[in-house]
Amino acid sequence: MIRKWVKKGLAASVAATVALGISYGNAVAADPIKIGTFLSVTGPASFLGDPELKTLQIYVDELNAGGGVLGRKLELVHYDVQHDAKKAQTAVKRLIEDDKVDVIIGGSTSGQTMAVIPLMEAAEMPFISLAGAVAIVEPVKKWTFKTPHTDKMACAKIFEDMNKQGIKSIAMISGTGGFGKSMRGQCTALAPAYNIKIVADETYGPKDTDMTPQLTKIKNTDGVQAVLNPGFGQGPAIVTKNFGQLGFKVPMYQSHGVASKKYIDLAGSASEGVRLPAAALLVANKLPDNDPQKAVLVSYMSTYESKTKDAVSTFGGHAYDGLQMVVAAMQRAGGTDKAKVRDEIEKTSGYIGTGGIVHMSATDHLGLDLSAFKMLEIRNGDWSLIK
Amino acid sequence: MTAVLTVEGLTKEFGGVRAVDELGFTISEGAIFSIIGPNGAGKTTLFNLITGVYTPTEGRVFFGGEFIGGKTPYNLADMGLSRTFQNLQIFMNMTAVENVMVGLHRHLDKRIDHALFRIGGMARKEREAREKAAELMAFVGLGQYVNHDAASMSYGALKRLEIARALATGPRLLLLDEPAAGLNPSETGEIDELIRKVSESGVTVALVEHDMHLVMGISDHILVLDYGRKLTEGTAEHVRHDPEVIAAYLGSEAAAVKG
Amino acid sequence: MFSEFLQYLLSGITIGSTYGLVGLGFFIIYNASHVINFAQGEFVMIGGMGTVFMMQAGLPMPVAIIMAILLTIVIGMLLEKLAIEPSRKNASVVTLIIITIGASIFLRGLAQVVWDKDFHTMPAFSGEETIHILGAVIVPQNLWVLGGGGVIVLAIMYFFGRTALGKAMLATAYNPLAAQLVGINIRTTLLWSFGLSGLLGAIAGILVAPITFTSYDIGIMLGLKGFCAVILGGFSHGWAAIVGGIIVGVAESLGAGYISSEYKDAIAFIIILLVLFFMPDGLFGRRGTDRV
Amino acid sequence: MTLKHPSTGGLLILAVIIAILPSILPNNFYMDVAIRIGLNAIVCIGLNLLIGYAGQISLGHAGFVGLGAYGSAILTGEFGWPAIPAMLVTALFVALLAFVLARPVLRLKGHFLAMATLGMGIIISIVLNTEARWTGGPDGMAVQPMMFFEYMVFGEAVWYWIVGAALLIAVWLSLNLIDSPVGRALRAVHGSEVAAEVCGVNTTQYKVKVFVISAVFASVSGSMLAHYGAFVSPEDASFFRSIELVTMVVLGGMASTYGAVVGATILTILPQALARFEDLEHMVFGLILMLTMIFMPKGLVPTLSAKFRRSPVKVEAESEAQGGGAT
Repeated sequence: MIRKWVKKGLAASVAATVALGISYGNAVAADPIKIGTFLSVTGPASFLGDPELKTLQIYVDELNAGGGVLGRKLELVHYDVQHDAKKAQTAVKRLIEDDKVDVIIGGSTSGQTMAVIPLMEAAEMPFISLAGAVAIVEPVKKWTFKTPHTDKMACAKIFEDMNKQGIKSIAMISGTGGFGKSMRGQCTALAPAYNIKIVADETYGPKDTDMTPQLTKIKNTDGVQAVLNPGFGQGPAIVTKNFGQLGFKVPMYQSHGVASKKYIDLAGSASEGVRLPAAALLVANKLPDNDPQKAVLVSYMSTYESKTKDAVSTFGGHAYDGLQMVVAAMQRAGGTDKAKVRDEIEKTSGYIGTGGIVHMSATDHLGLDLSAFKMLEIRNGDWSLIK
Repeated sequence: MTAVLTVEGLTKEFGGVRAVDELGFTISEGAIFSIIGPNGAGKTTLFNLITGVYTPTEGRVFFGGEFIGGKTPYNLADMGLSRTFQNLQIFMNMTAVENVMVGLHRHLDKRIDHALFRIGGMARKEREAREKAAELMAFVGLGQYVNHDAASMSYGALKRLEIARALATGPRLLLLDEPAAGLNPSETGEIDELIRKVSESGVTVALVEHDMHLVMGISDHILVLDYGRKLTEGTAEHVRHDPEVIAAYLGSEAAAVKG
Repeated sequence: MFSEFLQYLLSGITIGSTYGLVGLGFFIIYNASHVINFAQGEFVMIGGMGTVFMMQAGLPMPVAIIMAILLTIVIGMLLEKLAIEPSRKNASVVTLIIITIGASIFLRGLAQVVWDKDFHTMPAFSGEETIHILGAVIVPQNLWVLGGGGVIVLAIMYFFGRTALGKAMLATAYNPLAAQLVGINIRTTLLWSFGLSGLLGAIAGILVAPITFTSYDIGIMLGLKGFCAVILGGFSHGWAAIVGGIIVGVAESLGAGYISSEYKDAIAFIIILLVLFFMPDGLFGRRGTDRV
Repeated sequence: MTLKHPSTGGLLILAVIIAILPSILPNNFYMDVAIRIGLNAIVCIGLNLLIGYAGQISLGHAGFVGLGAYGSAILTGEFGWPAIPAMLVTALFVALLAFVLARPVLRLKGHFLAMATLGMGIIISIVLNTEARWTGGPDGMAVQPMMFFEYMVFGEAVWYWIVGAALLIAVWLSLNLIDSPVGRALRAVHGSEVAAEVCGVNTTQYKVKVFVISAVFASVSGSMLAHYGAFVSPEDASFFRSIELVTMVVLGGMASTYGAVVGATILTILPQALARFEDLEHMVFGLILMLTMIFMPKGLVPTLSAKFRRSPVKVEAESEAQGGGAT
């Protein structure tokens, strides 16, 4: 039923487009391959969308400079969707219906991604999401893939490390933004499996400027052996600062949501000793030379940093991985036929990216395991690898 | 003659100042009753107290024999008490005829479902209301302005529009707050005629007015206020010769000249 | 536990004085023009972001601070000159509210383009060494905020009570026509009130930037909370805005500590609704009378 | 009903535009934008009754849109209700809530009213963000498609007609209301509250009524939005959305039903037109808000229609023909 409607709509719109000639972009001799993207370039999640878009732009240019893909140029079509799921829906319709893109990479936040998945599935559009939530790929949706590690994996990685340290009871303080809220849920669900008890569970709003009250409450809770702060943006930096001011004696764990240099800048000296799981990208130069990822990471990092003058973050890396996997899939498929490209993305195996080594399958549209995450600690204002 | 309105010991204080001070009087059915007094004598405050816009500090007001303390202006409108304002309170966001139709409000179909779906004979009722309002406009001499925007009308026309609107509520007692203020002599003459016409139609009229010529000519009964107190009351003849009234007026005029 | 309570209280007072300072900006413009300036939060943002970017450009901190304050004053005056003055004559309250909301969105958009979308921090004025008080802790910057707030309130009280311009502002608000008749230049007075409000906003933004960070959109929440502060305190006294802000801040902090941190932001607005419903002139307001 | 409705002409033109638009729009993306215009316009028509006609500002109406959207989402999703009853019950709940809030809120004036409605909207949005058990929290939640007996209402082509019809009904209801004793009472509240009272209008009661009506318009639009997008998120109820809605009303024209439609149209298309200059979107949006209010505080439609008015005689003839409808 759904498909029938969509097909009818598609047929009608194609006919109308031909008749009226209002389609976007002119038909040139060798049509470019159109890569659609919708990201949170402005608004509260812009620290995700901004590096993601820059990365896509840099590498699309680079691929074009090298002759394009399958002899065709790449064209990046982008819409900013801020922090709004409705805008994401409209942008995706525009990409599919109006721009007629061949593949879509995007969705900086989980909310946006979840809102557009039905559209992608109905339009049979290969889609690589750049958002974290595990719900995007569990259960598997035929046309939807993602590159970032899930929040569930982050919880697992953190709990693993806590187990090693003998930490049994922890306090959580989570942002109420989508990321923090989702990860809080995952960690709460996963904690018993690692024999960890959450004895205090506080939250803070995305625009809060003082988390001292919540942390005071945590500090006065008995038996807290560590504090975990799922969240992204400036919130975790303020939590870290307040945490330092209150003179906690226990370790603090952050999530992969703060995996950018900005966090250390904002939190300042209070961030010393903070632990977090993150992709190896942040410590690219500190990896042993025999690490299979090292070459890719160093290359991406130096390209990104020299072109943008910004510090590299793992978020841009997710976009890089998405683009590379799509391009590889198109090359294997020998064209841009959507079904074939989708099949080839699903067959991605052994792809070495910034997030880890990817092995996709029909039952796993992420293809990363816990080994993709490294446990980092902040020492002397920089990331360092914990063995 | 029956009393339409009776006021007993009415007092209103604003931050310790008595704007109206233990005032008592009666307005008889069918009369043209004028209230005069120097500026600040408490005339408009008195109107606001009678119509429920202000709550009295002390005292009681009876309308048609019924105690009306605590009643809202719209309750009083339903009971047949209507008024105009010293500073025009015209609905500038409407046409002239619509202003008058608001005056008809309490006689109209107020059901919201009838309004939304235009059922229950709403279209017919509306047409009738419009005709009734247009008649009232003709009555006050604004027949040619029916579909004009209120905002585009002259001050003199708006004064009469307000009277038409007040009449539309179907009042027993109509309070006019300075109906001739700001009008030229010929317009004042027209207002004079209009007030007489209203009175003849069976509506009791009470007015606050500064134009002594108008007041003296038209009034059956005059109440003189000074500093919120009753100075005197009676016929025009009586008031004209009251030494206290003369003193108060001369005093205030002398003060005005000096100031 | 007392130290816990004290900590909530201290946190609340600090963050609350920020709200109060923003509220004071609302208070000044309102008292001069009866306009609620929804762009007040953006003044706070411009103060903080301005300082950060001028420091990045290499200016020493004191110079950067002064430049940022001047910039905010100018922007405040431009807002008055270009947007408020042309429409003040016959604009309704709704119109003026929407103009200032438009200005706030515009300034935010401008900051995002001219500066950037990142969060920035600023060095604390006198170090980060924590101070312990009966088991609770604060940082020196908190004292700067409190002290700054106190000094500003005194200055504002002096300004409105003792200076010609201050009295002119009050007179203009009370009765513009009469003010004009006694020779007060209303246009200039309004211009200065926006400038003064910009000054206050900028100072607030600079004082809190080391604690709360700053970014192009930090003004939204601060602006709303500042509005809460001034509504709570009422528009009659300058100090009431600060007290209102502290009440909002402490209520939030205690609410987050003892009730639910998730509903912390809602607490401020629930208080405001209750105050508006039951004492619409604010806690310390004088009741006005409608004239008919 | 047989009588000529004062604004049949405008309604007919709108119907014709709605009827021919799909054959002009090249694809479903444009249809999507058209549907969103319709949904926004429905909220704006209700909001315009409150702001434009009754003169009472609300900076929290997105809250009611959000409640409508989430109400439908939860009743159909969690409780398996059919969509139509869910929509109606949600609207009833929103009406009740609005009714309870209206009395204390609308006693306030000016800035205080702005603050109270703003606070109300923000509290609603915080609740939607926080009660993740029911609302999915900040990431939002998927919504069941609307089922009409056996038939699944899905896709732009169907929704276009549903929203188009709903818009026509909303315009019709609004025009009817304005041109009735109730509508005049509302306008009288705006014109002069004290004069309205003296004319026998219970102003508080009418303010409450219009607040409830506008909340119901918002709720119904929200319900449709939820089913159409198959997704709800708290942004639908955010403070910024409320501002956007008010902007649509004032840009199109206060106290003009068609103005609300025009305002919704412009401000829904604008972000799409500016899509390639995302950084400028906020600046342009803010600038439009300021410039409109400074140079034509009455909004586009009333300002332009005043421009087109010629001699007073002509006006009379015209307004006679239109029955002197909306001003």
